[in-house]
Amino acid sequence: MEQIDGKALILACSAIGAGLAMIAGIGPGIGQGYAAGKGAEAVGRQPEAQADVVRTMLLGAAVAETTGIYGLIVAIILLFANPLITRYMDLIGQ
Amino acid sequence: MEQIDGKALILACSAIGAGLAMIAGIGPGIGQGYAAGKGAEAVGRQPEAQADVVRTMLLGAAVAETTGIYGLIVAIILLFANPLITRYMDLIGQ
Amino acid sequence: MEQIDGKALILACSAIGAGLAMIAGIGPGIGQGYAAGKGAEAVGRQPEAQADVVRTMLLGAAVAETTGIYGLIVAIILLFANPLITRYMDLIGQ
Amino acid sequence: MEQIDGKALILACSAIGAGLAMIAGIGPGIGQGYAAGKGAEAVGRQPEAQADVVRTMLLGAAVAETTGIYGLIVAIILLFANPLITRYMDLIGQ
Amino acid sequence: MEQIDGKALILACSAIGAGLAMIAGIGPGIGQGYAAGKGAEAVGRQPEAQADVVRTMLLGAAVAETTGIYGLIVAIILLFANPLITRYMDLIGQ
Amino acid sequence: MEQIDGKALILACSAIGAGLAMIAGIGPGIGQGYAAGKGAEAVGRQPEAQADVVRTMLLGAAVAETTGIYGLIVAIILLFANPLITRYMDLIGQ
Amino acid sequence: MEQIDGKALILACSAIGAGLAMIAGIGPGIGQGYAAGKGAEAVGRQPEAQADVVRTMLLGAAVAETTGIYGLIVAIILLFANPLITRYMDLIGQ
Amino acid sequence: MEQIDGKALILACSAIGAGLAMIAGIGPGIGQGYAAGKGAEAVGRQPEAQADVVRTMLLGAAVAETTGIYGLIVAIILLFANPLITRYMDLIGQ
Amino acid sequence: MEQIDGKALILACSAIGAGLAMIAGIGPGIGQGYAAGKGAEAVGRQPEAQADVVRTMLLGAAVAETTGIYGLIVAIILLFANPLITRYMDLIGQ
Amino acid sequence: MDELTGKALILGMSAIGAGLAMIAGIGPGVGQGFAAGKATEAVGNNREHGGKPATLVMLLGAAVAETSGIFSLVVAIVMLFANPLVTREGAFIVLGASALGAGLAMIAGMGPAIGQGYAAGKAAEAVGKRPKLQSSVVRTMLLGQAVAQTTGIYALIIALILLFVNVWA
Ligand code: NA
Ligand code: NA
Ligand code: NA
Ligand code: NA
Ligand code: NA
Ligand code: NA
Ligand code: NA
Ligand code: NA
Ligand code: NA
Ligand code: NA
Repeated sequence: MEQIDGKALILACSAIGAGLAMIAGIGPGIGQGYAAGKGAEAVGRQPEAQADVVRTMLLGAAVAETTGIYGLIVAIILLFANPLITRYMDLIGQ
Repeated sequence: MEQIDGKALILACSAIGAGLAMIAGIGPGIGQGYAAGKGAEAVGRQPEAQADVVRTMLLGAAVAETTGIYGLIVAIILLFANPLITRYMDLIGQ
Repeated sequence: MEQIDGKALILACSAIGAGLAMIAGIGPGIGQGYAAGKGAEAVGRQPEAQADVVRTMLLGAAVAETTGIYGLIVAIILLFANPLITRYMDLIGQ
Repeated sequence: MEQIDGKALILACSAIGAGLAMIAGIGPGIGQGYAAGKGAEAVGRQPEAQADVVRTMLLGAAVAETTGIYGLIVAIILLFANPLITRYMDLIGQ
Repeated sequence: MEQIDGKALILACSAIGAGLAMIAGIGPGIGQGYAAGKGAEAVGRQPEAQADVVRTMLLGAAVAETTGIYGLIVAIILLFANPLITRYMDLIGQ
Repeated sequence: MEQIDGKALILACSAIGAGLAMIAGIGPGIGQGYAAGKGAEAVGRQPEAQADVVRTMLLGAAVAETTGIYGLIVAIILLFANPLITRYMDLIGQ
Repeated sequence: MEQIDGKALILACSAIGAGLAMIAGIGPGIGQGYAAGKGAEAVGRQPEAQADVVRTMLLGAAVAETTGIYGLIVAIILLFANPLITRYMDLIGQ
Repeated sequence: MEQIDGKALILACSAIGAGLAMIAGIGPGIGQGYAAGKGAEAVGRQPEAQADVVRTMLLGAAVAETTGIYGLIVAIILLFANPLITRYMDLIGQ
Repeated sequence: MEQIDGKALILACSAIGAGLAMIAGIGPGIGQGYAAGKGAEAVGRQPEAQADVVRTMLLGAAVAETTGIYGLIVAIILLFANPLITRYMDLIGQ
Repeated sequence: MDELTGKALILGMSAIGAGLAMIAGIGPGVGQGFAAGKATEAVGNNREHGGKPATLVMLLGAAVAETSGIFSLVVAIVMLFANPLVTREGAFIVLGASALGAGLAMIAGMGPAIGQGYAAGKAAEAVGKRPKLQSSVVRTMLLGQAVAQTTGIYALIIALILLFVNVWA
């Protein structure tokens, strides 16, 4: 008879943690979309300033991306380099 | 008598993790819709700038899509290339 | 006596994962509704630009739909082509 | 003594999954309400454009409805044509 | 000694699923309230267009109600015509 | 020794379902508050249109109340006329 | 040895249900605050209409309060007049 | 060996319920902050109306506070005057 | 037979906690995106003020980033320097 | 479950509670971002006279909006590094649930932070337009922000009670 062990519990909860971390992506999606809308509006009004508008929009959007990237990084750590299971294996001496 | 084992728990929680990761899609949906609305407004006001407006809108929307794609990628990894179950099989020596 | 087994747990959690994935649909609903409102406003102001306004609105809304579709695809994969249960059957050698 | 079995767990979690999928309906509700408000405003300002405004509002609202429909479809699949329990019955050979 | 059985689990989770489905009602509440505010504003500005404004507001609000109704229908199905428990009784041959 | 039975589980989850259903009330609260704000603004601008503005605001707010009422009805059904426990008592023949 | 019984489970989940029901209070808080802001703005612009503005603001805010009250009532019912535990005591014949 | 007993379960879920009830505080925080912003804006536009503006802002903010107070009251009841545990002690005759 | 032990429980919950902490990233994503949009708009209107506009946008965005960083720090502490498991090892004298 | 496993449950729930508390960070992010956008707009519109005052008001208002994020970070750090629940007498399930409840309560801080950030942005806008009215605008902003803070304070109090006070002794 094989039962659930500690290793499985940690890895299973890591799957949930990775999914939760991705929810951060809601923010950049909303914010960058707002920037896209304002950028389109500004380009419509001042087409001659298009290069400046788009550059500012992209710079601001890059800044807004960071927390989405943080979430992705934490998810990737949980999925591929899980330090929690490594710690557990150390602790139980395997 | 067959019971729940560690493999099943990891795969089951991966299904939940995949579902959670998709929630990130709320963000791009709102943001790109905002951009669509502002783009439609700008095109109505300056039809002569339509090409510039639409290009800026689509560029900004592409930037806003990324975190939704991140969520999709994490879900696909959990569903099809689950590294957590691979790690578990290694750890239990199967 | 019949008990819960690993297969049932994976399939049960897939039902929850499918439901969670659909929550992404909040985003396109809000965003496209915003675009609809801005489109209606623009058509009221510049009825002569109606074709351009509606085309831009629909183009932008199509872009905003994608993450809702991603959620639907993940839900359909979990419901109909569940790769997690396939993986499990492989792992337990059935 | 009768206990919880795998079939019951899958069907129970399908009830929760169906409820979760309906949450997508938040989006179209907000978005279409926004369109309704903008449509009412536009009709008040340009009553002569009422037909065009209302047509654009309804077209945009129809687009915004889709992800709510997706959620409803997933819920109905879980409630009435549950493919997960069918898969389970196949797997356990009943 | 009486224990929890599969029937109870399905019906218990149906209560939670019904509650979750009602959360969809957030959307129409926000959206229709927005329409109400815009309608009141428009009536204040163009009292002579009151009939048109209110008709458009109510038409748009009716469209925005649908996903709230979907949630209510799913909850009522879970509470009163629960097809999941019917399926379960068929499967266990009772 | 007395244990948890199916009846208790259904009634316990009904309490949670009732609480979840009330969350729908977020929507009307936000929406009607928006209408209140727009109504106050419109009355300040056109005091002579006060009657029309307030009537439209209240009509729209009544429409926005419905999904909050749906949530309340589902909660009351779960608390006072619980059809799930009735179904269970029928099924177990008590 | 004392274990968890059905009565405790129902009362415990009633505490969670009561807490969930209060979350509805997010809505009136946001909505009434919006009304407060618009009221302050309108009073600043038309101090002579202050009485009308404040009356409309408070009327609208009263309407927006209802779903928060519904949540409070459901919580109070769960805490003080719990009909679920009464039903349970009837069902188990105590 | 310490086991979970009925009292502990009720108190544990009361702690969670108290935490959930506080989440209502999101609403007044957002709403009153909106009012603060509109108040600051109005004072900047019509400094001579400052007293009226601030009074209206504070009146509206007081109204917006109520549902946050409701949440606090429910949490305090759960923590300090828990009627659920009283009911339980009555029911088990202690 | 190896069962779940306390160490595994703590590390598993740490994975979920890390995922939850990342959700904070929604906020900076929305806020910084708003700033990006306003920056693009301002640059379009006053291209001569571009340097000042961008500097203010970046300064404000830096302020808005902090809570996303806090969430990341808590997640990293949970993943890599988990003080909870250290405390537990102290408590159990290992 | 033995006592040590009970302590593990408390520490595990503390990990989740710490994560929940951090969710409040959504608020400052949204609010301060709004303030940043409004200050950016003000700098563009009135660079000569309004830009600097608007930026200063934005920073002041954003500092107020940061408090909820700081409160949550402190509560999370207490749970992670100086956990008072794990050494307390009592049923472990109640103590574990108290960690969860404390984390949930802190989420309320999101609201005040969003609202205060909005106020900061509107005040920055107003000061950018009419720098001479800075003192009355800022005073109104701070008054409104103080009112908006209350539910965040309520939540902090409930969280601290759950963490430090043995109400069910
Ligand atoms: Na960022
Ligand atoms: Na992005
Ligand atoms: Na998209
Ligand atoms: Na759609
Ligand atoms: Na609809
Ligand atoms: Na409605
Ligand atoms: Na109401
Ligand atoms: Na209130
Ligand atoms: Na910050
Ligand atoms: Na307050």
